Amino acid sequence: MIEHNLLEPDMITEDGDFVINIGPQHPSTHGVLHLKVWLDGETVKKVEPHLGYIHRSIEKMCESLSYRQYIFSTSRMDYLSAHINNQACALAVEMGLGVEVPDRAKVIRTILAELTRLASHALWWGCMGLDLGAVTPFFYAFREREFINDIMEETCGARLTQNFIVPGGLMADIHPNFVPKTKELIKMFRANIDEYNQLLTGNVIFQQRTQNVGFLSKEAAISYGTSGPVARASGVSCDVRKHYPYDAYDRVQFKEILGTTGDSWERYVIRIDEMRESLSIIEQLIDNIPEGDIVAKTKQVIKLPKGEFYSRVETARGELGVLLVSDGGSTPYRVKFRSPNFSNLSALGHIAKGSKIGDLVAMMATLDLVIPDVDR
Amino acid sequence: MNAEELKQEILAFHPSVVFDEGGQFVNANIDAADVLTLLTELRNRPAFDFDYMFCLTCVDYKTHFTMFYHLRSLTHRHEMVVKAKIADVNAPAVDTVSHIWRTADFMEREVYDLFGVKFFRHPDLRRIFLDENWPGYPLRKNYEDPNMIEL
Amino acid sequence: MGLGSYISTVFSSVKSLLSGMKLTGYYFTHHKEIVTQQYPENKREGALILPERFRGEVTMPHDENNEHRCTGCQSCELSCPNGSIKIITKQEVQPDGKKKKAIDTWVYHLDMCTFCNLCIEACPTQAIVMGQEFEHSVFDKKKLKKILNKPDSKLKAGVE
Amino acid sequence: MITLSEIAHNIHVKLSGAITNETLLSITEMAIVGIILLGSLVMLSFFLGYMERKVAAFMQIRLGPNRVGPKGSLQIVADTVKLLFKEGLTPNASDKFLFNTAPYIMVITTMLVIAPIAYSSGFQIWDTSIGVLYVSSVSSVSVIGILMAGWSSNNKYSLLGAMRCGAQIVSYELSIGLSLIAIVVLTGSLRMSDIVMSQADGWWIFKGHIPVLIAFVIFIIASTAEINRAPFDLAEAESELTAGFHTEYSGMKFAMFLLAEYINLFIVCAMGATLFLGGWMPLHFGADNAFNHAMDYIPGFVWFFGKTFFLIFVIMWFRWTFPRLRIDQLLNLEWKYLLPISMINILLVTIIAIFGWHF
Repeated sequence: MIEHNLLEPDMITEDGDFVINIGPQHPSTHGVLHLKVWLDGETVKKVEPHLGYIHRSIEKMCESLSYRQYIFSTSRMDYLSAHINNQACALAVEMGLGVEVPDRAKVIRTILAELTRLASHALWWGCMGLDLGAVTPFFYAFREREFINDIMEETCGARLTQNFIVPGGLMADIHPNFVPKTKELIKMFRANIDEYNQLLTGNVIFQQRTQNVGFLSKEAAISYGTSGPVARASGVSCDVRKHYPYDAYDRVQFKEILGTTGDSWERYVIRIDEMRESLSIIEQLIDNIPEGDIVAKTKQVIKLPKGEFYSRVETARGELGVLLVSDGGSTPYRVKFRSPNFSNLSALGHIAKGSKIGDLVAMMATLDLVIPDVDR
Repeated sequence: MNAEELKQEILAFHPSVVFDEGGQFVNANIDAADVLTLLTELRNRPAFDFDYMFCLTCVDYKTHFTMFYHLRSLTHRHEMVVKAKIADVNAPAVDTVSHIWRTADFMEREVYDLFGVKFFRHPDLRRIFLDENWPGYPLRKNYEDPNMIEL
Repeated sequence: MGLGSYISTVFSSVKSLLSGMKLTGYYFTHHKEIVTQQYPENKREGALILPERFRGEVTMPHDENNEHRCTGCQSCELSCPNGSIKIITKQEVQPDGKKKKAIDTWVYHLDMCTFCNLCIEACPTQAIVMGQEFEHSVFDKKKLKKILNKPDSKLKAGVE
Repeated sequence: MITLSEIAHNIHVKLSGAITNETLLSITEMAIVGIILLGSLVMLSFFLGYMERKVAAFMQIRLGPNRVGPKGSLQIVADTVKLLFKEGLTPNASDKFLFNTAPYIMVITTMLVIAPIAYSSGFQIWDTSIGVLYVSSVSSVSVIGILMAGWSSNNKYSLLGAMRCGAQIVSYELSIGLSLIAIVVLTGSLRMSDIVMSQADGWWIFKGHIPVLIAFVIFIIASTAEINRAPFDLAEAESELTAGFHTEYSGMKFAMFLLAEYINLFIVCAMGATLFLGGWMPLHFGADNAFNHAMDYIPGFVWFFGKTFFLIFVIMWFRWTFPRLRIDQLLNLEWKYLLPISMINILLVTIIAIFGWHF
């Protein structure tokens, strides 16, 4: 019998404990996360997340939307990887329909997804600095992020919630400026990652703050169902792009970066390295966008056959799964979004036990939580 | 293990499992009363070693509820789905698996919150998104919200 | 901890701090790197250029004869995920005596719109397009309910 | 050339002509000095606020305030007016007396500390013989204000922030004191004017070899911690404790904390400039040469404020570059690094002073 139970006894909490509520309005919870924290002086005894402040029941909403419409609502879940969310939804519908997406659409989707990942990681980097008390990184990160948003705006028409994907392909072709601007971005971003390292990664205060705190062991990472950079920092090979390639990921070469220790520092470094990998993925694809259609022919009213369809993508935060249960009608019978943040957040209580309150903030930053994705 | 081997292995120790034809994953149907024994075996037998639960949810089929357990083995890289049928629609309940996979803790709380499925022996079964005294369970098909506006 | 490593720790720490200060110092002295723009001045100066695909609001272009392309088929209304479009149709008597469905008012609830572009995708006659206007703030919410077809406008001839 | 001390002297002569009573004369002069001091401190904190915003903006590749007044210079005035009009909220369950007193204690202590600082040759409010001791002892009273604010707010964040601040200031007092003693040992006097005059043939930072340089660096680090500025702003720690000890303050009471913070910033930098960089003393090398005479043409207060604002800029530079330390690291830095180093350093400085090895 293997011992799987990671339920360690919580540190004993008493009535007289110093309990503080971090959030729902707090500068470092990035939204409306509410953490109830039991403290012993500065040391965290127990963390209990209270969720639901931005619960909109997107899953229920999707039950009344058609297969074309439900895609847009998922942009509002993980708004920092809106494009990737849309991609997951479209993949589920395409799987049900059995349509083959044209090559051109696949490649463009992949490039846009990687741009989204870059933008998301850039924002995360800025916020990471902000949470640790350095304000300046935030502005440097936004410089790059704005550039990516401008590229998105030109092609998709929107900066954040693009909704550029339709079942079977894309809404429109790319803008003529897309390719040159993306190339410019690659050049600029590479140089700026060095700046990131100079300002924050190399800084001794930053290293002291993140190293050797917030350990998440490999077993715990698996058991808590974490995914994305959080799990990879603990050495769990879980990149969906690698293991279950979708769209054009099977035609690019990239490394899945794995950590060993699983502390806050490792989670930080992995995201920085992932930015470089994303740049290399874009670089491989940007010159090889095949000619052809951008959308496969589908009926105006899409009806999926009866059954369950599960699609998954790697968002900037981990594995997003979309479970579509269809009863043969024109709207989904039940939609379940397996959001990466929900599982990652569940590990926070485990990670934060026994750390200092300042490190709790750093850990939340390295988990890269987006609360609308947790609550849905 | 490929899909056929998985089915054979599971049937060898748990003959009551019924497999769906086709589908994306290996779909094992089982009654909710037996699901904990099946899942424990799937986790513990080294041949299966389903150590990663990537999705846990519930579907309201009006006549019954079905719990969906999406499992993956990170060592063997195989996946399967266990569907547990809960026949009792008035007081649905199933055993918790949160002691096997810690991620199930939050996911079961979510299902309890939105579907009203009770989980026996769950360490901390409270509503996760909604208020404790919210009337009804929103993701059930018969849920009616008086404030909802039909567009 | 030996004295040597103690001292080298101190020096490498100071060096890492100074390299960060070098970067901020560089930006402090190089004002050309400033990326922020002045709004609304940048509109006058022409620095604010919205791309042609920018989704600001749904508009219905009318030509010089006050004619639009909307047939009142309600595809957009059906495709809208959050009900921000309401189309009221009327029966119009054609010159040949036949009755035909035509548009009466095209009601657009800007306050509910998420700019998802699905209505424009769905429109079979390209009657509606996304406009560039993005300054939608008003003091009265009622002003966000807009009627897109102009008074006395007609369907352009030849659009089916 | 008219110097500030001559102006002060002329005013004194005029006043003593008008008022013959000795006591009344000094009371009048005190009132004048007090009013000038208050006004100039408010102006100073306005300027520092503006400077901080602009420095931050340029380091963060943005433009900073630029709407109110020329280049946004009146923005801080507008903000102050806004704060004046805001409601000064007192939480219901707070200790109202302590809550309302704390900001005044903060401001009063900082204003007291300003007294012995020498702005220019002979231009000083109070040239006391214990100048350095006075500054270091009175400035540590401000921790009481912070503890009062944190305790009385009846807010857990405030309490945590205040406790952090108490631990921090008590620790860093030590190394700030030791680095001040280094200069006192070298000059042999606690009097501010003596310290400045001792640097007539070169500033201590140049004359005192490496030990004084180390003392200077420790002074800058410790004083940054002393005045609760990033990277040592644990008492406020926006991302952890929302606003730390002044979470519950609003309106003018909040502005007082801000005022105290900026005046404190000015004071520690003025102390650093006086002790290590020669105060109002122009840049001199050696005893009597052409370079020294050329430097003498720049008035003393320009030297003083130039040096002070240079140090202020450096501390602002720190703030907008570094992330914050954790509380245990903060105390580690003091007790494991700064304090041992400054203790050895004081030994070296004493040896230098005894043997007269400094230039």
